[in-house]
Amino acid sequence: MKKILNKTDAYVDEMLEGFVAAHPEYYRLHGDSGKVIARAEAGKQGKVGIVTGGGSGHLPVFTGYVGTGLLDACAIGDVFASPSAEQMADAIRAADSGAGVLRLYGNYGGDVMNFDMAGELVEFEDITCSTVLLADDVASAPPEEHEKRRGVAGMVYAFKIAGAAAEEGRDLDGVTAAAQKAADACRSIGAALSPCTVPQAGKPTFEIAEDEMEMGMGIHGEPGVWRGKLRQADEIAGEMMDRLLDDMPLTKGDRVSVMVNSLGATPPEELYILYRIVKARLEGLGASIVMPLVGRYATSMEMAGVSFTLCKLDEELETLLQAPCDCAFWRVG
Amino acid sequence: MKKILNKTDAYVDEMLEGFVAAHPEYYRLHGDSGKVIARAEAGKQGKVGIVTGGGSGHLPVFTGYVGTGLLDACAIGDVFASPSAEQMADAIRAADSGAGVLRLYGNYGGDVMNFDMAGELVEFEDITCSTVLLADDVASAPPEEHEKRRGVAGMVYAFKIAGAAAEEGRDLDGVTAAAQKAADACRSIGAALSPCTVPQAGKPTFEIAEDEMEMGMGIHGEPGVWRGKLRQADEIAGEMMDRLLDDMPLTKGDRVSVMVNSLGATPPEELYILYRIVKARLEGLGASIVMPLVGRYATSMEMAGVSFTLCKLDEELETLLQAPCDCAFWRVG
Amino acid sequence: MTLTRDTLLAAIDRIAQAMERDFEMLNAADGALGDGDLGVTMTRGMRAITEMKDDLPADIGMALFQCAQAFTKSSGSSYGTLLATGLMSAAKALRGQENIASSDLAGLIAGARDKMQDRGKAELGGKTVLDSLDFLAKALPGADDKAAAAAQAVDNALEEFRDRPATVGRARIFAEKSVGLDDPGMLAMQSVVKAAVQS
Amino acid sequence: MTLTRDTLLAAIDRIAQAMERDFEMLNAADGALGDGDLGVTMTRGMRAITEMKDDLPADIGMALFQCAQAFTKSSGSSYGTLLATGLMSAAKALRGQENIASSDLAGLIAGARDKMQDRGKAELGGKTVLDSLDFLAKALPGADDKAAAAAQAVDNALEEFRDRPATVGRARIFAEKSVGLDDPGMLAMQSVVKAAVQS
Ligand SMILES: Nc1ncnc2c1ncn2[C@@H]1O[C@H](COP(=O)(O)OP(=O)(O)O)[C@@H](O)[C@H]1O
Ligand SMILES: Nc1ncnc2c1ncn2[C@@H]1O[C@H](COP(=O)(O)OP(=O)(O)O)[C@@H](O)[C@H]1O
Ligand SMILES: [Mg+2]
Ligand SMILES: [Mg+2]
Ligand SMILES: [Mg+2]
Ligand SMILES: [Mg+2]
Repeated sequence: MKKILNKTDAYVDEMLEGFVAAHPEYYRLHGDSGKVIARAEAGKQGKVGIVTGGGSGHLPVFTGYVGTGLLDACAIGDVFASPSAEQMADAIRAADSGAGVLRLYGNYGGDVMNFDMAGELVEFEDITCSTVLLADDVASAPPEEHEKRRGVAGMVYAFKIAGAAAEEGRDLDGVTAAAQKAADACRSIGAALSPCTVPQAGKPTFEIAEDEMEMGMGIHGEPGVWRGKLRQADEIAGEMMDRLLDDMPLTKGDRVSVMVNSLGATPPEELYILYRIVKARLEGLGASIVMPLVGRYATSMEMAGVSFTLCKLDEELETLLQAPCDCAFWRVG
Repeated sequence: MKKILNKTDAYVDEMLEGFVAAHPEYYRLHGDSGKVIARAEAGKQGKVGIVTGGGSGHLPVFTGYVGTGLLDACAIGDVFASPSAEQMADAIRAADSGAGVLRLYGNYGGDVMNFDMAGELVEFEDITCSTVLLADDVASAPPEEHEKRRGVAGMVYAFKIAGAAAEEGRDLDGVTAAAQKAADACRSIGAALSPCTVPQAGKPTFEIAEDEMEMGMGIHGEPGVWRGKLRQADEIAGEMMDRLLDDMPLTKGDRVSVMVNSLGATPPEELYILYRIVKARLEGLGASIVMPLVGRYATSMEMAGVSFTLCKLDEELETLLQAPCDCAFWRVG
Repeated sequence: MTLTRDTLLAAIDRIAQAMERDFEMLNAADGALGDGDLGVTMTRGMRAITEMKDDLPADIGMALFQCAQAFTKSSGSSYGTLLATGLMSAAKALRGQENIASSDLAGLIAGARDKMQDRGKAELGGKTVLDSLDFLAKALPGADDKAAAAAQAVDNALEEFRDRPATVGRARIFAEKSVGLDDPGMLAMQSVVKAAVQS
Repeated sequence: MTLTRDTLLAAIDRIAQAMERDFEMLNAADGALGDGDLGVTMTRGMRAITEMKDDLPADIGMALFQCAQAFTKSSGSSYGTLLATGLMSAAKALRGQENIASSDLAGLIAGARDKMQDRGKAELGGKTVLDSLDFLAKALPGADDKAAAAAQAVDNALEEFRDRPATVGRARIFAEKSVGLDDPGMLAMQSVVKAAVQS
């Protein structure tokens, strides 16, 4: 897959330059690392701050979700690489308005170590931090070891729900609890058809034959649970739903939001074909679908493939999910 | 490029089934061809209707832009193929609430013939129609023959502006005039890096080497103005701006909206890299950028590439562009 | 020789087969300067006609009318719409008849050509399917062996226009590049006519 | 033998070269079960150090501190963060000194290993870079030829763990598949150590 870029080393800086230039009403660069994005207008004083961070190449994840009712700031790494602890500390500073800051991010080694270090740095500045890790990818560890799972598209639900809780004026414990509840309520699985190319590596993250797909693949090309012949849409959707529902059974009367997400190149047309099956499966169980999200919410640049995320809702989560939010990529209410 | 689908013949029907299932608050199927989409809630009685139509595979174009402040109905063809005259007539019927209907669509032979036939059909039902053709692709004919040009992403501006004029309560002549003014104010150019595959054809629309790009290529893979080595982002953006500005010079004090659009697979990261140059060029001329649109507004499934559209604004167009609109893919205000 | 519902049914089969055979060729010819879908259009259209052909009435006008309807519903491409327009024109002229005299063929084709010209707003001589029809309409009246004359006419049309620039449709954007290339619509008409007259 | 700023500068050059050479190998090793970026991490880190190396002070603690800073700023990958954590640990111990006695090396490496273990919360014996450091720390004290012993230690660590399952990082998700595969972080440490001790 070909890319439009200048020097590979400048990819992220130039991307962010264009990003804030295109959406000045939503985003601004904070600090001088050039890699921390904060809301154009800071959240209310005394509001709990929410930060995230992670590698570039997943837009709208991570930094796209900085916005009202969502995140306050984001530290941005190179493509698929964790930002540094110093950048994360800067993001925490940008998000803080005295009520503490929730670190809400995906469970990846580099991010965990660096957010831990960042927390140690800002402790000296009397900023209290809490942590919620997203670990929603069912393909990445069995249920007994669910805390080892990778974080993928489920983070969008966690951003939304935690963001609404913070906007509502809850304290750090309250926002953290809501975020943890959202994180616990999400299950995701992905299927990849083609790789993407990290600009600096210059070649695809993996190789896969023209007639093959991989089930359960990670958003950085981490291996999945099987690789085999490309199947028909209905079969793919069926297996993905099986794997999610095995992990988190749903039954009559349950309320659930579902995301059918393109990993990048896969067009919305194909997502709609898949959504037919997702909807039929959930309704077949007697569950009600709340606010289905079909589109590009968490990507890997030009990777072809999809992910499904289920977010099982109770009344609190449903209210928070449907509360207003606004960023350049997503608006509710 | 691999696709997720079932039977190729069912691609469009299944896509539309999922489309209305995912967004019932915005869209509904109208009539029994299964290929006409109308607003979930019809526009105000006595409002001028706006219909469009064209091939599938361009989401959000065409049918995604059915919504408040935008279109009333859309006839949907097979992938990259014009819908039939009968479907267009159905769309016109869905859009009519007594004040006449504007047919607003891209300048392609099949669409023109079929919309003409559709107009003849509904004439018997006393529905008055007007027509505005989008012909914004500067690569497809020289300025002297601009009326022969293909319609591409500029149609998004025309939908928005005409939609706002209709929502405001203008009559058919007024809406048609606003749409024509918008169509005349738009210039677009595209550059493709990779083809896409029409499901029924089963192979890519064209072939292009791993290190090549094509400037001026059409959204169905129609040839462009040159094919050569893939260049750096800044050079590509520079040439695209040159070609647009040659065709429609801008000068100090001009107000212009600009769209930096992905043809599908190209991720937003790359669009932001390009937008730096677009912005610098326009501001360098002393023009002011109004509501830049950076994202996926008009695509060709999984084609990699970008298009730029300039829409030069006067006071009327600017007001209409910034009026509220709402559909599943775009919201203003 | 007169043409009846049976002749029509047999011709439909042959044309449908020819379109399957020429699928890639027509897509490729159209793809050179256009969007590469002509093979798709023709196979879809002929499949749609094949599906309903057993229900075609003996009234040859009605039968052609129903063929035109089936073809247009299957796609709205330029070529499909033009073909259907041409069929409709013949259908109107033949309404109520159960057969077509071979001496009427030239007039029916000329009529189709004219209606298609109205619909597509293109000139004759523009290197399109219209020119193939024009050659057909002019070659048939004087010919004894109508089948051979028709096959010759579609070949001649291609020959005559190959080195002229396209002036219509997507290809006219690349008028210079089109010199030396056959017009895809004329190629499709060559296949259709040769399949139709073969027996 | 003692190590000074000059020894450090020369080692930096050799390590930087080795990382450029091993770029694809490390990406591939990491890509087998992880995200395939270890070569990117190492070349970026060493380029960042190379760029500022002329400004390194004679104080070897400060010099290592600045190297660690440069490396972390260049990326936040697991490996980069762990390496920088290890360098910081050594930097703290060496602050104010202008050279390192070769007899202190084992202790510095053991200290780095422990701090890296705190940071990454992984066990020793888990088939990670920690085990390479552990082998180094244990091999050096008794050895006369420290360079040869170090090179041997990183080889031995790889040998010892190759057929065990990964328990840490991205690769532990595929513990069974990892049996027989070298841990990419241990491979990187092998390259680093061999380049460092070469002369
Ligand atoms: N306006 C027109 N008048 C006559 N023939 C036309 C016209 N437009 C297209 N054609 C014929 O149709 C052929 C292309 O058909 P098709 O592939 O269906 O077009 P498109 O894909 O652009 O809708 C051309 O080769 C030409 O023979
Ligand atoms: N928590 C940890 N503790 C010790 N070593 C680790 C840890 N996590 C990763 N490693 C080491 O780092 C290597 C992977 O580094 P890297 O590619 O930077 O990881 P990632 O890309 O997942 O951030 C592993 O092979 C292992 O040796
Ligand atoms: Mg990594
Ligand atoms: Mg076409
Ligand atoms: Mg065509
Ligand atoms: Mg890695």
